[in-house]
Amino acid sequence: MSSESDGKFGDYGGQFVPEALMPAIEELTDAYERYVLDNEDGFVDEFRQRLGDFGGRPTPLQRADRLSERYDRDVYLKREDLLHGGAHKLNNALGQVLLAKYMGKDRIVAETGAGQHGTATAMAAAHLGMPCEIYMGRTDINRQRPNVFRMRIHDAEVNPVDVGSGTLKEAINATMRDWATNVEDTHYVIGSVVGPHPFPRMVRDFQSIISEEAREQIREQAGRLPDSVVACAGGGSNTMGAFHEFVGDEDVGLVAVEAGGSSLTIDEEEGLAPHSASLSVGEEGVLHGARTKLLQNPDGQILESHSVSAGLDYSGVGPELAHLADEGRVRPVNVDDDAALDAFHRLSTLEGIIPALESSHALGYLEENPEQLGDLVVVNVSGRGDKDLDTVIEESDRRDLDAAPSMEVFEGGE
Amino acid sequence: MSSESDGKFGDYGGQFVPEALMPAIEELTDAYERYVLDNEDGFVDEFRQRLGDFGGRPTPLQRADRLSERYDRDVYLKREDLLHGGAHKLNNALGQVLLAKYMGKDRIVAETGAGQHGTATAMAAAHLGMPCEIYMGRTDINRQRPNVFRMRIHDAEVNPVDVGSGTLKEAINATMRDWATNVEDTHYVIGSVVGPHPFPRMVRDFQSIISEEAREQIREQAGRLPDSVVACAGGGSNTMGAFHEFVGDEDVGLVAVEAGGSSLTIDEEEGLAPHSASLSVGEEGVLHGARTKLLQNPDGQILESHSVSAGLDYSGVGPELAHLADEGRVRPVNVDDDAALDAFHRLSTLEGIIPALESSHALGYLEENPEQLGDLVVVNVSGRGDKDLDTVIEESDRRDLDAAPSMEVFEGGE
Amino acid sequence: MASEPDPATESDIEEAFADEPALVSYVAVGDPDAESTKEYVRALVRGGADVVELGLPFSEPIAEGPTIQQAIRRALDAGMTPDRYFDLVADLSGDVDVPLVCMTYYNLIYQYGESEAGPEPFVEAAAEAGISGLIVPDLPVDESGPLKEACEAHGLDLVFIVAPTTTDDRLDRMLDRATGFVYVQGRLGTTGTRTDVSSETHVSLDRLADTKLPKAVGFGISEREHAREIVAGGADGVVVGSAFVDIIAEQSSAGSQTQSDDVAEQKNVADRLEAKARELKEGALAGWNEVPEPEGK
Amino acid sequence: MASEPDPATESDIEEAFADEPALVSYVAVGDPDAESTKEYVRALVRGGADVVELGLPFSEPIAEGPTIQQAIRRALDAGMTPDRYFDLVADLSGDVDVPLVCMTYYNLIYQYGESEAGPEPFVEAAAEAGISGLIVPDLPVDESGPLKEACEAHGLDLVFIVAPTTTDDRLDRMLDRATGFVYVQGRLGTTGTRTDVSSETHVSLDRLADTKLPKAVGFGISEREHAREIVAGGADGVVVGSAFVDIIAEQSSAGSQTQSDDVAEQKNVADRLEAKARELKEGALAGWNEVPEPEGK
Ligand SMILES: Cc1ncc(COP(=O)(O)O)c(C=O)c1O
Ligand SMILES: Cc1ncc(COP(=O)(O)O)c(C=O)c1O
Repeated sequence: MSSESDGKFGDYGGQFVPEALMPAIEELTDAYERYVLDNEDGFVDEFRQRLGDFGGRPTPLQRADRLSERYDRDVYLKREDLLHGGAHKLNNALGQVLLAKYMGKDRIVAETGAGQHGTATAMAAAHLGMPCEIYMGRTDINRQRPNVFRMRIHDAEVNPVDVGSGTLKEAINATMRDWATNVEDTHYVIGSVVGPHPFPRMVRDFQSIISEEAREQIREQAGRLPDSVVACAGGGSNTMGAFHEFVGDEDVGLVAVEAGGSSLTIDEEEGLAPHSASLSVGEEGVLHGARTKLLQNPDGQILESHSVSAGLDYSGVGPELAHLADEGRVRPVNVDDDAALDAFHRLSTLEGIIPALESSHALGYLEENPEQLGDLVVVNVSGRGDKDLDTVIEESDRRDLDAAPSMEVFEGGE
Repeated sequence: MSSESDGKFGDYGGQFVPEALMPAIEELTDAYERYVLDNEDGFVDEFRQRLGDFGGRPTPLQRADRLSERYDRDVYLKREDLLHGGAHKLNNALGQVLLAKYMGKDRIVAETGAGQHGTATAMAAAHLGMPCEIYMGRTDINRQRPNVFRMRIHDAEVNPVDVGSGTLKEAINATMRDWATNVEDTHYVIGSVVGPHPFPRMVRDFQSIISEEAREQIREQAGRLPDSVVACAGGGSNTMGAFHEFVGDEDVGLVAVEAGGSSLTIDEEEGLAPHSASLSVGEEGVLHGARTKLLQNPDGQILESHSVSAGLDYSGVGPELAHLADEGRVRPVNVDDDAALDAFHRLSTLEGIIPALESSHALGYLEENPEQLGDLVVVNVSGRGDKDLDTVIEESDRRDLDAAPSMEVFEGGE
Repeated sequence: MASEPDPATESDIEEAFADEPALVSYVAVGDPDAESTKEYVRALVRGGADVVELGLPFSEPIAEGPTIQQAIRRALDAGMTPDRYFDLVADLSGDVDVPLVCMTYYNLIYQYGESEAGPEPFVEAAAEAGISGLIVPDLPVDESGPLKEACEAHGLDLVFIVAPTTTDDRLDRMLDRATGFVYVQGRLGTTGTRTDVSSETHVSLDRLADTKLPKAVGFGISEREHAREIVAGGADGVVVGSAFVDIIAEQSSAGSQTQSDDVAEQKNVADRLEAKARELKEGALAGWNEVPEPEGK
Repeated sequence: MASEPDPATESDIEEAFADEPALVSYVAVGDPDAESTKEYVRALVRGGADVVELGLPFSEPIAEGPTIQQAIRRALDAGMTPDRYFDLVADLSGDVDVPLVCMTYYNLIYQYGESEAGPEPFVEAAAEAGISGLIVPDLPVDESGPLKEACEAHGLDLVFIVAPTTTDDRLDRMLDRATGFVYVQGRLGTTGTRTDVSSETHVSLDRLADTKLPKAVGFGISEREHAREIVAGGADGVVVGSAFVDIIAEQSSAGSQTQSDDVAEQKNVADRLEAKARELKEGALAGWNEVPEPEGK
């Protein structure tokens, strides 16, 4: 493992941002060290308490009886879908908005892709009385309407980003620009373990409550540590959250499941990758403030990624994950759109839990390679899939998936 | 208090069902007594454990800082919105589906209005591997699409009920008929503290985990019992769940907030009540298996109720609540559609919690009459409002509510 | 068959079963309007109905299948109320000389008249109008105490429904209180026409072999052949509702243009009802002839 | 004003500021196509540009406002790549005799050439093509070590941007490494034209009063008056980008029909660019004349 004090993870990480932001980033680094690492003014205590009372932590670690039977091994689900807002995203959003408050900031901006981080930030901001603006690509706005409604209901401004493909990448660019303009009173609540130092480390620390709980829960429930922990990886915040406390447990396999999309190939002509498997097939580069693994063409232009799951649809990945993958500590794998959709239906019908399409990728890997995971497996269900119902119904229909129930109950309707 | 052993609460309750169902009801009564009351075969232990691991219990009791400030008293929220599925409904659905399993039944039917009970039942049935059919009025199907999708995603059949107003009342009738046809292998999972004995008592017992937790939590957090507990009342299951363990604490006020709809008057010509305040203004009668307070005309024909909140839109109320109201132990009040919508927006923007429209009625009462509630108030947030977003946006717009954020972000969209 | 009745206490309903198998026919009163109902009841009686069940429509008919649910909805939409019902019954009871049985749900009985008075005012009004007995599908025997008392006070029979699921224990309790006839629910489920006779029917009839009261089987009977088979199996009669209501429903859904059309249509429906009643009555008689004469008869 | 340069080490960029206030002009290379860019650069130089910043388009230009974002998008869509960029620069550097500065984002620098080789291959290619310096808006001084080394090896200046938020501490670190000129970010935010000169500009210039390197102010300058005010306030030059890109954008959005139209349009745009450059240069000179002659000048 590399030393972390310089904001690097091996060669990855760093602070590649406009100078205008650097003082804010230094201020944030200082605040991170004082409040988050040293619990100054009881920050961590307040954070933990709000995560409990407001967020609903601890989330359960549930033995999935029917999956366990299906795969003939013990499968446990870490139920981040039960967190307030419906995804692990609140762990981070609440931490950062609270930190912004401790820092005396009086405005929050954030980017969002699937809308989960935007919703979590809007919730946290409403909870703590912070004005909040969310940048969101136009395409994402149109495919994630319920989350847009939720942000607005929490009285967050939603700023549509009309350039490029109108997805997460553009939203991050736009938020960076806002931050660069309003840096003095504004904190940028980044949504994953990406961006310049201290974000990757700070977001990981806020999210590592997942593995802190899960490690204790599995020891209590199964009497030992798991053989593997499986989590989906977009930017990698639920991944690092689920892995962090296990990194030192060398016998615990850590499996990061990326979105295989429709194929792992790349269309260089169009600048498109029909997947978002940056950890598996990306190349080192600098994006959004950090050196990490990216989907890019040989010139270094960033490719549009693609996944049926909006929350995984990102061309980069957190630098720490890139480092852990290079070191062999984390195993990057991927699951394609079809398998993720199947897994969505499987968990819904077998366990009575509708997983987020993001989380369905982790579950899809379990279906495809159970024997790679040992006898005792923890899968992180990073969020609930209510937000994905329309997409899943449409995509399942288009693909004629066997696992998908018919929706004809509406057909007789008005 | 009346003795409960005969299935009556004072004059209320009883078993007014077709003879064909009576043996099933006797069998259920027996099973209720053995499994639920006497914990035979460890039923209660398994139930509690699944409520924890699968359901996410305990739910937090959260001090609402900004509401407390607004009302100048200590306001605590019981966060049933964080329960798996997004409402208190799972407490009951899981209990009943599990009981059906202990009884050797192999099919589940249920009615649903807002879709919350149907969803909870579909989830519990999927979780426990029970085939499941849900009856739902056509009107409700059309106004609660996301919940219909969720039921289907859990592979429950959704049977549209096309008669009458196509709402909860008709769905209950249809489910009763199904049960009467398939009574031997089927259990009817009724969704509230209504219906023939033992349902009102059994559902209350499953739901009373709410007050069991809340009572302990408030003592721990505030050091004493609350001055009042406030809950919305449709059928009354979250109400009785939130009240039950406090009934013996005579200094704790119990306030049941009904849907005042658009007005408390009644249109006898049309057979319509533009509200569903059966506890406040209903008359004793027999509906769906029990004697209780009802909205009816002088002949005894049941009136269509109305509320902006589908989950409160029911012409009856649980017999135990009717009895407790007559005894003066529970205070029935009501809050109209506008005030509920306002409260929905208020909690969303002030506390970062989107409440169900049902729960918004309880919060609306807090706004209108805080001084009636003493210094320490517990409000039961029975569910989350994600399911209500479309309705709320539409209704807020129609009424030009000040509290409602504008949704124009979509207007520039494709 | 019903065993020898005790003439001192035998009700007119029991009497209707005395000589031959009875056809008990049901219509929803007020479907599609009060005048038509009277016409139809007369037609049923002409066709051979021995007892007429007059359904007093309730907004939540949980024991009915779609056919009768819709009939009830039509009747309510056309304005039927308990008071109008009693007026109509009073008219009819002068007209036809078969016993009239009121079939309705408990809430209407419970609400009638002074509040807090319980079921008595309803029973009194029913008796005055000429009703001979009551069937209340959502009132199981255990809840029937107050109604039973009122019925006794006013000389009305209280008919109970025996379901295929009814336990022996419950059967005993019911037979303790039942008068008039025993309504044998031929199958699980709700009312509505079916295409066969359920095997459950035969089981139920066997269980009731020793019962003194006449036994009529209902739920799903719509054809001559059903009636024959059921009576041959030991029933004292058949209860038929949906088969008649179906005929009435066809008319209402056709929708007439003029008043003279209306009258013609009413006549047409009445004729078909009469023919249907005759068919079923004949079926019952045919079944009756197949039964070996029991001892004591 | 820039203090007396040391002739032995002074770069051609520094020289461009030596005699009078410099106009540093920016265009996105390849917007709308390579040929036009050359034409436009020549026009800017004719108009008085002393230094030309040639933007190498990167897909994620996080420091740019909407105007330059769109220019970059157009250039990428038209097929601009680093290799084509260097070809174009090589052509131009024979043509115009002002220093050419490459402005781009770090990932393109990092990826160029052999993998694992770091920024060196890019710097080498840039130097060969005739680039005099680099501006990399997403490379703060603390991450600039490897690039600085490569620049030194190949005789390129590395220009740093001083923001209104830059702390004294950071300023010291930057000035330690900076060569060519100091790019003073006139206001917070991204590039783009504005209607006034920010008060932050004056604060920044005051902080840099003792700096040896020339100071050019950018971000938001689009008019003669801005340039005048800024130079009068102590700057050695102005950096103007969006005001030029706006002119180019109008052409591309107009959309021409024929090739001769194209040529005419290109000429028209070139003329307007030249005029705009002249206006700004004149503004700068006017400001220069207002400045009291400092000691040592
Ligand atoms: C439920 C859920 N899981 C996973 C992700 C992917 O993000 P990360 O990889 O940072 O956990 C998202 C992003 O929106 C999400 O909503
Ligand atoms: C969130 C929520 N609260 C309350 C209710 C009303 O039901 P009850 O009064 O039985 O709690 C419903 C019914 O759907 C509901 O969904």
